[in-house]
Amino acid sequence: MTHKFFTRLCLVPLIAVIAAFFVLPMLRVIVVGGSGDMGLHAYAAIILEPRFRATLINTLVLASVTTALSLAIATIAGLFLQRHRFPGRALLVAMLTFPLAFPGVVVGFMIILLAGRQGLIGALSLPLAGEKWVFAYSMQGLLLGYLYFSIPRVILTIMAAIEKLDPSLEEAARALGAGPWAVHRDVILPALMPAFIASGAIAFATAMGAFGTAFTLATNINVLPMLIYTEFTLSANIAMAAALSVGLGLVAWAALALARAFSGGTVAAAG
Amino acid sequence: MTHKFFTRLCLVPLIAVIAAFFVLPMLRVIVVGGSGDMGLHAYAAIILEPRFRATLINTLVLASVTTALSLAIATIAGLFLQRHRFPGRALLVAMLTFPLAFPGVVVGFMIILLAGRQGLIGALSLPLAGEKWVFAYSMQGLLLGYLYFSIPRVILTIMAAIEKLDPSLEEAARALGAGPWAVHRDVILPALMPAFIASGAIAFATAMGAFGTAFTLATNINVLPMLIYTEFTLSANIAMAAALSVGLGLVAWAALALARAFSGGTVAAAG
Amino acid sequence: MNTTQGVTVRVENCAKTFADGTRALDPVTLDVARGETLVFLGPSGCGKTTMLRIIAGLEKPDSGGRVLFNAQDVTRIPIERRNVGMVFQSYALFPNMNVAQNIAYSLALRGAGKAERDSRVAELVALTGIEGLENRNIDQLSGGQRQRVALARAVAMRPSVLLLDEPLTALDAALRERLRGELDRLLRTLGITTIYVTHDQSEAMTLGDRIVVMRKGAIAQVGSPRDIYFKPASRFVAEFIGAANIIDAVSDNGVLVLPGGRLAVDKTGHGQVAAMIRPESIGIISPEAAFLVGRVASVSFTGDRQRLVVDGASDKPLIVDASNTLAVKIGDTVGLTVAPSAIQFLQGA
Amino acid sequence: MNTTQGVTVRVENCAKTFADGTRALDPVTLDVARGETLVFLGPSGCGKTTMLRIIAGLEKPDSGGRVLFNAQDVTRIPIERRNVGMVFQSYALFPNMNVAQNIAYSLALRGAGKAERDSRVAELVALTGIEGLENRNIDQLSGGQRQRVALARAVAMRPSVLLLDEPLTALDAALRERLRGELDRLLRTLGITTIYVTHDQSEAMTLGDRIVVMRKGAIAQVGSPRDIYFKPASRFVAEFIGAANIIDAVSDNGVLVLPGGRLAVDKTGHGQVAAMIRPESIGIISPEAAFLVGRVASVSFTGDRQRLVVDGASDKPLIVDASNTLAVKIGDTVGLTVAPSAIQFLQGA
Repeated sequence: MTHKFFTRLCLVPLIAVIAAFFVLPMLRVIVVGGSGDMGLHAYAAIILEPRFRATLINTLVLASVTTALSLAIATIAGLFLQRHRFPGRALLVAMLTFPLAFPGVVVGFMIILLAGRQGLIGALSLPLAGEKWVFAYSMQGLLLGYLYFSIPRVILTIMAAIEKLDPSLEEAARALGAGPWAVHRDVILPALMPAFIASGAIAFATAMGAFGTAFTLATNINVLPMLIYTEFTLSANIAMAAALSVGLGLVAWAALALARAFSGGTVAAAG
Repeated sequence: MTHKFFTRLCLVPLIAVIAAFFVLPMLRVIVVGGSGDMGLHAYAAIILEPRFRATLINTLVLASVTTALSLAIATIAGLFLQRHRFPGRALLVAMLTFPLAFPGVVVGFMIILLAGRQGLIGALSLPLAGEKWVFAYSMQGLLLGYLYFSIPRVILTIMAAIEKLDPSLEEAARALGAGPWAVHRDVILPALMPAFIASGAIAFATAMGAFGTAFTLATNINVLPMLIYTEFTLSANIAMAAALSVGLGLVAWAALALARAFSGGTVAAAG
Repeated sequence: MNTTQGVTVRVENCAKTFADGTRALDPVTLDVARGETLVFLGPSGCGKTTMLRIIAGLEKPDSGGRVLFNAQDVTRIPIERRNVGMVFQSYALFPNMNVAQNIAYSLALRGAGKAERDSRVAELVALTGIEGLENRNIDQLSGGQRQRVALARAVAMRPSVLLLDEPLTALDAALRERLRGELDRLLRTLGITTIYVTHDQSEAMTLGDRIVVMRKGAIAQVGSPRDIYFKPASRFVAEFIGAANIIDAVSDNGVLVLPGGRLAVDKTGHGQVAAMIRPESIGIISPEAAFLVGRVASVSFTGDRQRLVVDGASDKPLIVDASNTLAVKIGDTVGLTVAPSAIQFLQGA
Repeated sequence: MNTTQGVTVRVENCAKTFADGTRALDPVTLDVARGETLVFLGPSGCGKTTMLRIIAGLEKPDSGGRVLFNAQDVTRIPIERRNVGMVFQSYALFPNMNVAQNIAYSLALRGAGKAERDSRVAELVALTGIEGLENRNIDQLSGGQRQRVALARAVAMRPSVLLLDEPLTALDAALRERLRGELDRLLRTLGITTIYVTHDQSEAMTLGDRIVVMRKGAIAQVGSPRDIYFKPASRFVAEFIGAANIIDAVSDNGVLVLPGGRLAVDKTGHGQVAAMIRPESIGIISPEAAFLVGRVASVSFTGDRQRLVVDGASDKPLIVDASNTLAVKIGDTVGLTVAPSAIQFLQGA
């Protein structure tokens, strides 16, 4: 019995089962999406129906802003952390990874404990600024929550990319006459571009699909995963929920495919 | 102005703000966890209170089983996919990544559409087996949902690890007289151990914290993220919710730290 | 430990075409004697590794091809039952086993007991000079130590044939040179039939009883190191093995007519020829006493010798390896002398 | 394009201790002449790269150390304003720029216009022989092409000093040898003061006007390639540069007394000495005619010569490089002859 034949024999039926396991639920969702009262118009409604469109735009904007801010903050922090050895550095890096351990719903609570009506920020701002800052349930609160779990993901990827940078690239640029700004503009940031795209796309996809945080905070704002939940559970509009799921899935999948193309295969982190 | 001084000047205050941003919410949760009616006993209650302990055990078992099954299935499928080039292979691999694009709440709906009262499986089993199989809201349904988003994560990591294996390792073992079983037992599986630990730990941490799927499916079963949500929102037992969050966070963080130690830094995927 | 279990190897009409239609190897027939060290030498992509993999059993030859060990057809026997020892360029040591476990792996697979394994490991670490490393992990070893472990592991089960695929390429130059000598002694001690693949001609010269020079999937020449060096069959072999001056000139009854004079050769008749002269075969003498003169275009001192480039003597600049004590500088006019026996005429391209 | 803008370089009392207390370099003082090529040669960890980085401005010497270009103190001037051209072992080409953009980067930083940049790029691609590659991406280049682009980029802004850190180490042996010659011609054409770091003694011999042999953070010897090869200052230098037989014996009024006979030397008096003889300086003659005899222990044919190991002549086996045409085999008794001028006495360890 040759090696090839051996492996093939064991695995063909298994692969068939797995494929079915992955394909069936998805096909089912796609079919359900087109089989409600509206038929295939349910898919068009994602964009044509003002309420749905507003939610889609809301979600896209929130995910984009989260991604942009995460990238900016993570790049600056990553460059600093990777270049300086100082007491407490290891602790700081370990701390950055803590938020990854909490489910979105816990992150939501943290934001409530921080910026809610009984929150720390309100308690501090009242004596200092004369008013009680409460923004947990606003777009700002949601953004803060999203940043809380996005930044660590992005920072770890970017720090790894910075570590892999050939230090002689920077030295070569300096030898050629480049000052600090020119070195960053011409050499370091371009070299980090694949890491930016990969980690940015992951942050974007994660933010698009974040349910737990939205569920605890988004009482006034609508984001896609919340809308899907409401349509399915409260409105019992299963077809519309399915159509919205397919739309969300497509956007997130495209972002992840982009990330994968730039990072070489193991990227896998939606919410 | 030297390079070092330049970077230091820009970044020190920024780093301080970021550190505060990461530390404050966590400290707040830890403090809140110990400041309810029970005081610090809230932390002990996670294990001493039967209801909480049962949930903790439930969650740990579910996460462990998900991890073990994901690893087993992903290893077999990964070995097969990485070794064989066949028509439709690229499509199959792309399909495996689809589930990553869906938030947990959508995965929950998929399970309901598949194994719920109106589900595909029930519709198929009624004529075939004489009874309607409905298990969406049971432990099996939850496990199926967890597998649905765990397997792709694990498979991608393991496929990448298999791709990086030096093919001459296998050839060397064969030259020394090792048949198919011995090659796998002595060479291939041991060489994949770091990938197993890394991706298994991620799957475990993700399953521990999965909220969306649990929220849609776990009406009869209690898992930790659901319990935290219920304590916070419905029972308004904020201290207990915080204590439970800290407990969950510690377990998940330990798992992720393990994964990071075995994969070199960029691991970051809780739910 | 003079293990004389070597076999004869015969490769019969073995060609290899890959699934995508690439022809890696034209049909090759070749015999390797018991205990001989045969080296496949050639640039990358010449088919030498494919040849080795066919002998190992890692590739099947196209239909019609056969591999015989001691006249027995092993073509359809998979590598795990061919009893071949193999050393890879990457060494392919098992990182999950320590040095002793790596070396004893083939014995463990054959069900050898602990005592037998231990005594064989002790024998092999002594033979390869890695005593004291038995319990080390692979990642604690230097490149040279890994190479030795790979070799010890490959010969542990007393293979019929030892196959080495560029075993020194991953090492740096100084270590490579040292290990080359050690490997030579070890192969002669073991007496196993050995097939060695390399792209490095010094390695091939030092280790090979015979060398098979390959090019584009075909054999360019088979012969002893001296045959290959002094009597290359073609321009390709002449240029691939060491440095060579190849002079295109007219040979006229025992004299090569050149721009800078003439050279006596062992060749009668008249006609256009390609004559090869090795740089160290050219002597530098006073121009007054010489039949062939040229002008020194460059002098490069490398310690053990000086490499000169001499213009004007031949149709193209001549490379001359001169003694490191010769006083010569750029612009000097020098006389050149070559023994007729050191001039080799090349056939074909 | 004979740019004679080279400067003199003076390293004055430069030592380097790293933050963790490791002493990388003992205090070194050294002068480099205008247009000279100085090679720092030594094993890894000898401090040669630290030396280069101090001259470049990438490391600061310990206090008290100074670096002077044309007698002007540049110790506190950062690398970006020292106007040094630098070539790295990894080449450090910018992957986000094409070949022409890489070469022109220093000119762009200095605000040169497009026409000026284009003409300088055209000049440099011609000089380094990479015409036609201007619009290629870096990942489309071979190792040798990358090396040339790195060199073109480093000299684009006509640097005062050209610093090369193992620029050929990343290439394979054959290419390294070819590029060594090209690099030599190029450096002579440019006429820039050049400081070159390598661990490869052939590279150092070919390229260096002078060689600084380093060991453990200190200078072991400074001299021309011939000085270093023929008159090594120590056992370390003798063994690091090429192959060397070092004989510990008693010298008695012009005669070295050895187990296999005696050797005439240029040394009067009586005493224990360490005498160095290069393998190619030993002649093989008939034992009857010789004052020193030995037995051939091994013969290794490498094409251009045969390396013999001869036992019984000296306190340890002698390495002898003989002509490739000499008929000799293992076990032969041979006579050895060495010119007294080829025997060098070593001081110290």
